Amino acid sequence: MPEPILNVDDLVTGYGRQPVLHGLSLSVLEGEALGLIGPNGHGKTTLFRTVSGLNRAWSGQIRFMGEDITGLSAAQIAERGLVHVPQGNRLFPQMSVEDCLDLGAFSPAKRDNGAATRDRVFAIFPRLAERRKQRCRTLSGGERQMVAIGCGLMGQPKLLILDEPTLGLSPRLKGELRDAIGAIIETGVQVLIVEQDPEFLRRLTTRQVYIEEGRVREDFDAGSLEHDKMMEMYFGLR
Amino acid sequence: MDFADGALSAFRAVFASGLVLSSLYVMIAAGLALVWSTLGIFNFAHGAIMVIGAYVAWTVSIDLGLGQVAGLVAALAASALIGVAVNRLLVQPFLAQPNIILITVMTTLSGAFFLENSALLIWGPRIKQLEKIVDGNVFLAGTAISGHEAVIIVVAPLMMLALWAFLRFSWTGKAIRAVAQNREFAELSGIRPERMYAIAFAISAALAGFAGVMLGAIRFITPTLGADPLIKAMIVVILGGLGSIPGTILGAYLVGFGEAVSTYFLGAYWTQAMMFFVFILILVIRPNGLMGRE
Amino acid sequence: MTRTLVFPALFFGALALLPLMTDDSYVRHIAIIALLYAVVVSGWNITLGFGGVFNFAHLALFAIAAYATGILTKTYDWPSWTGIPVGIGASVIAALVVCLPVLRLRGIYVILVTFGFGQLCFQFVLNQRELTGGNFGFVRIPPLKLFDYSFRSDGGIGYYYVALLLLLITVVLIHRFVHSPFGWRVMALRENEPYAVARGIALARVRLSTFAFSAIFPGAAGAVYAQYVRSASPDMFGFSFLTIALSMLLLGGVGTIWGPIVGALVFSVFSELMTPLGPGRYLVTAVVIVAILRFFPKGLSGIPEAWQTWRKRAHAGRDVAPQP
Amino acid sequence: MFINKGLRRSVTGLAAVLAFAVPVAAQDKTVVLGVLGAFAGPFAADAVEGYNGAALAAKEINAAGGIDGFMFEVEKFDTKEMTPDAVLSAVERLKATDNLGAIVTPFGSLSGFEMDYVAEIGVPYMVAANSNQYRSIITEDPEFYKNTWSLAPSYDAYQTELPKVVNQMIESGSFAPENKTYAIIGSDNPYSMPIYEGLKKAMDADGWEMTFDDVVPPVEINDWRVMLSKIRENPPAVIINTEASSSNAAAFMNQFMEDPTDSLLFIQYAPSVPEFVDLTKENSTGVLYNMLGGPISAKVSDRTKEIGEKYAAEYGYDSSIYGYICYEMVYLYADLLKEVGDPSDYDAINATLAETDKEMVHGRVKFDPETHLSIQGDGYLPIQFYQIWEGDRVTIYPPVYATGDSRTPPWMAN
Amino acid sequence: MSLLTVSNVTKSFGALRALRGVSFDVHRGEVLGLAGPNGSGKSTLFNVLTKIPVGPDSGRVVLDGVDLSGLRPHQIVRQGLARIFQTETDFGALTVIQNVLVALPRGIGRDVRLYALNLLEDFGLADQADRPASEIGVFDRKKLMIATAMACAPRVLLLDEPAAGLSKPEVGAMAKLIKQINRQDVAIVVIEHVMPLLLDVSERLVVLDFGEVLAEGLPGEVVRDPKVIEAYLGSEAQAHA
Repeated sequence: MPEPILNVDDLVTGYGRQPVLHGLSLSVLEGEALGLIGPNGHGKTTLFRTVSGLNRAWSGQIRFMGEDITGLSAAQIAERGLVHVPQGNRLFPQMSVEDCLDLGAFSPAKRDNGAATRDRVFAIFPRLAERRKQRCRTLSGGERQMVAIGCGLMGQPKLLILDEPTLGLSPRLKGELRDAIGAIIETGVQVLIVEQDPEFLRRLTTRQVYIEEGRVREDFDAGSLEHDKMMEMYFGLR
Repeated sequence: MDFADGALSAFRAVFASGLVLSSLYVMIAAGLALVWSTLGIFNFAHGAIMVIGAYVAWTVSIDLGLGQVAGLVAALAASALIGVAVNRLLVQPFLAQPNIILITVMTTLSGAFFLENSALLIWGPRIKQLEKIVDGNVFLAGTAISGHEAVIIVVAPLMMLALWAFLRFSWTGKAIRAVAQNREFAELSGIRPERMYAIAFAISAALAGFAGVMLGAIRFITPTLGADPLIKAMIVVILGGLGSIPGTILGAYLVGFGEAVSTYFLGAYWTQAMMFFVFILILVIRPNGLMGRE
Repeated sequence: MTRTLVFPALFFGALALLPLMTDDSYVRHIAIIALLYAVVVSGWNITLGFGGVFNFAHLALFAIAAYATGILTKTYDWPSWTGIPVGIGASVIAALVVCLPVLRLRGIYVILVTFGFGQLCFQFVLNQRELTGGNFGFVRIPPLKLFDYSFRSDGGIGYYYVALLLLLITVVLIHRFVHSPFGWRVMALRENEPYAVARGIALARVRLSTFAFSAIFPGAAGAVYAQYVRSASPDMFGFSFLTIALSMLLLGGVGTIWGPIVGALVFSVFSELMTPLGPGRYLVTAVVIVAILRFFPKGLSGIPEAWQTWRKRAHAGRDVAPQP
Repeated sequence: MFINKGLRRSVTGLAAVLAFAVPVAAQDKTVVLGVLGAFAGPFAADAVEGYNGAALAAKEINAAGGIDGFMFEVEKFDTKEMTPDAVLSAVERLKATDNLGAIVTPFGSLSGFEMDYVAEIGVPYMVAANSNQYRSIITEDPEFYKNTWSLAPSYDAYQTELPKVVNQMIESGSFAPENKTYAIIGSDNPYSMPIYEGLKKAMDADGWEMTFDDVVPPVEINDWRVMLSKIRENPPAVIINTEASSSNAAAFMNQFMEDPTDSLLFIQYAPSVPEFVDLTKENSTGVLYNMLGGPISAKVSDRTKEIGEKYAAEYGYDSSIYGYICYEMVYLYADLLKEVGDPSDYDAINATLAETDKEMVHGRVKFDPETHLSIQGDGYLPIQFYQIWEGDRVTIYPPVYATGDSRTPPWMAN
Repeated sequence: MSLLTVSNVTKSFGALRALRGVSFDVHRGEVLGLAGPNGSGKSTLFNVLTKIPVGPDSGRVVLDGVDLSGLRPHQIVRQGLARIFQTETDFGALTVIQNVLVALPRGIGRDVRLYALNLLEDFGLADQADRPASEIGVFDRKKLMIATAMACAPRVLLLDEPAAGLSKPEVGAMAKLIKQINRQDVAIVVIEHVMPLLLDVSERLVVLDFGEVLAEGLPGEVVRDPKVIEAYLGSEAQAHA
């Protein structure tokens, strides 16, 4: 069994005094693409924020590539190659696409490869190359999402965390984005994705995890996330 | 005297006066605008940092007799250091609190009192005086102004330009703006917000120190030297609007020329009250300033 | 109910007896000023603490009341007992004027506009020298007189009881406010403005009423202040006066009935004790304010709570969830 | 009346704590001289120099064995932010001070309102400024304010003497105006406004015609050019500026010199501040100013020379007017104490003080019983006119104290 | 019989067109479900209807014959349109009962406290009436938010994800609560991602997608509408259906 690249062990955290994650454990194994699914408000985003250092863990441990990263700052974690693309893609609204991408490679070690990485991002998202001088706040939702993912790639991640990348996108854009993420996975970047759309996950990820009430409820093997199962989870219909 | 000629010379004087005042305000407001427009922190200690800058320059250049350049360098270094301390002690510890706005108003006000009275304890209440950078007069549009003021007229916009370019093109400048626009996304990009705050405050304070040195040669240096300029700078940056360096420049020139024009037509007597009135009016009509954004 | 009355009764009882303990006029003077400050700061607490509005015009209201009282009772010969109503009237009207722009603004802009209002008043006082005495101040305001009793006689003891009575009324009014539907609406707006509006609370009306209510206290205190020190000065619009009052408020703790009062009394005594330090006392004050904000964000009135939390944590070990 | 013992203890405890703020006077034969003033903030320099002057005099007197065994101790009574309550707190501290002999101060407040309270204490109270305010209060009831005396004279002469000096310059040939016109700038504060209005009246009465008239607010003024351009539209023979702030006045001086008109320039009082010359350098050569209640020039007065030198030796810089006057106040008090013998007998000391007739650093001090101000005029406290020349302050009027002749300002030379 | 009529409501934020001509009716006494994927404009619709913070760019909202366009937000509430927010919202410093009391309109009668207690009783919160709202549990805070909305005496109640973050038993309790409120002649519009709840309580369902009404009808039919399944599960999903 290969060594997990990310290992979350018995994680408890929340907001104020209100716990959201009640001892969640989860691993991303070497080489796999993991999808998370589950109802709103049950801790998926909180999990990501804690893993990437935005939230503090109350207890439990997070290990990334064998190193304990619990309690490190977000910037330190990003430097280690664990890059989180948050939900909502507000980005840096007043900055140009180009600047925004450049900042994704802020740490000096990554700056040197910045130009090359940027070319790769533009290859994946040709539309961004056209809009490179445009301010982020003037972009459409799909374009912003591309910039957000692009920024994540600029950080030269080993593991890329994507939080609902298709939120509010049209089916056509969703498809485009899915292909792009597929291309990213093919370049050897591992991903951890939260998504409402099970079809999307099934196409991209090798394993899916169902999270409810701050715990992992069910673990599905690749491809076993069946339509009927989803219909049940979503609509309560069989 | 010919009326047209009189009107022309008056126009020239208003122009020269407006330009001198605006440049003065640009210089004073530059540093304040940096932390205000990027980090959204209103530093009430800005005026007091100016004072320290002026005094340090006086100690080094006049008291110790090491010359103007050494004085300026020392002033910039000392004020930058104070800027870092202000950030470390008066801003950073409170960033997580929900009513950060009120708290930083209070802590920076406290900082202002601390610095002002430290200056009083260290340098005493007697007024001090710095050498002008350039002696003699220069003619501007037919009106004479002092060489020192001419330097300010030239340097102040350059300073703003440099500040703008720094924020626009340098890695650090972009990172500072990034932290301001979306702190979490910046952190996820590997930017350390505390460091950016420290740098922004250091630069801002150094600019205040510079303004203090320039002002200290045309006004007397006293521990309360910074109070009036702070209020002017406040008006300028608010007029300019949050998130906008060009707005600050516009604000400074509007206030400066507005003051000159108002002095000509309304007289000096009502000009000050007018300024506050217009200030409040603009805030009510455009809360985010003339060029401000959400 | 009786238990809750014990502390106030002791507090006011002790203060009522203070003049019997000592006839030292210095102590009495400090006490009068401290009591008046307590009234002013308690009033500020209504907008800033309970209302959550960063109203920096509050001290300007105090100054306006002092000037209005002085001008009407001296220049226009109004009887001195009209001082308090005049002060309250002037203060309330000014508060309503300040509140109008505030209705449209948020955050730091509220601070700046309200501060700007104070500066505008300051400019006005300077410009209207004939009326206000300009930057030297307005002097020889007639002292308070009721029937034939001048409050200056008997070493000014009358002022002490007037100030104490004002504070008592302040506490009673604010206590009623905190326990009234009006008070709850004010606090609801502070807690969550959109939610409050979504529950049918009329933002503009409640804000205007809050400002008007809070203005009563600096109005009354400003009038008594003017009649006691018999002078009003433009410094009352300045930064340092504002900072002193704000320090008292933050020191005591905003949003509580007793916090501002404790803050005002403690700060007054504290700052008087530090007089021998000269300018150094500002250094100490600045450090203390920042330290209080840092370690006791709820002020002195938050210390018992902070102490309990600390003890709980010490006992419970790591059971208490950390706060982000 | 029943009073809980613990309560009483805590209250007396509070009183003791409060009393702690008041420095405890040591020996019996100490006389405390209080300096009332704001030792921080914009007026700190005045208070500190008043204190320095008084402390210097006390040190000398003590070194010489004191007065009948009484040793002087000079103490600060800080009026802090100068808000009325802070001033009153300082007055209350004075009142609670043991062995308080007198108050010697530049000024206790800008408005003089503290007099009412000081009068109730009865302690001798000597001030060195703000004559208008003190006079307006005292004249209402001179008997009530029997302890308050001003070593500064009435400022009325500021309103009247200028035309005489200008005429004297015309006679002596140092000033040859083309016409009798003048421009005047007022500063909107209660000190400057009467002077500004008085000067207008005096100039008009002397046949001068006004070409320009404006009033500036009492704030920082960084730019006078608009106003100067208006003045230049119709250049007057004399320009009068009553701006009280020396920093503002220096800016005016410099900006006037950028393009001077063929006018005599008179700036009321502000150029007397020593640093004015630092800020204006050679620009100030030729400017006229005047001063009431200031020390006679050291060139003609040994007293001024002596005090000035001692002060500079002690503190390392030149004294301003308040250092000199507060120094003299302490010596005046020493005289009174010698005569009366008992520092606690305020009435006797006040009565003796009222009779003062003494030659001091700024002239002969004798009080006007109606206003309690020092009498102004020739033979008493003179109004002195100076002309700055290459950094030197040349007294040009009155002739008795003159240290040089008036000269044509350099910008008017041709 | 339409109580609330929403006609052709639009709203844009800059370039983003969040609502593109939304029209539907809410009938007297019904529970209308409002579904749609994340970002489809459901919450925006609630914001616009209640003008918190601002009303629609265009379109009309009529409540029981009264056009709401001229009313201010707090007047709309008093007119009978109350809403809850997506996250638990309360006046934390106030006690539970004070949370209710501030929402009560004037003229309820003399004993407002009793009235409020009765209301809390309905929500099972009466025993916590005097605790600060910040100290009660998540589910209770959610119920309190609905109780305060009920205190406004609404005729139409807008519920934004009442079950978000709740456990399964709590979701069941919430469904009961919604039905119970509905029985008091209050029409309800409910946004919910927890589909079982939505299907359980709604009599009709409106599905939004990209700011437009995608489908409208009986719940059982609407969720089998291929367009709806596609919007939820992605384009490939319909092949399985």
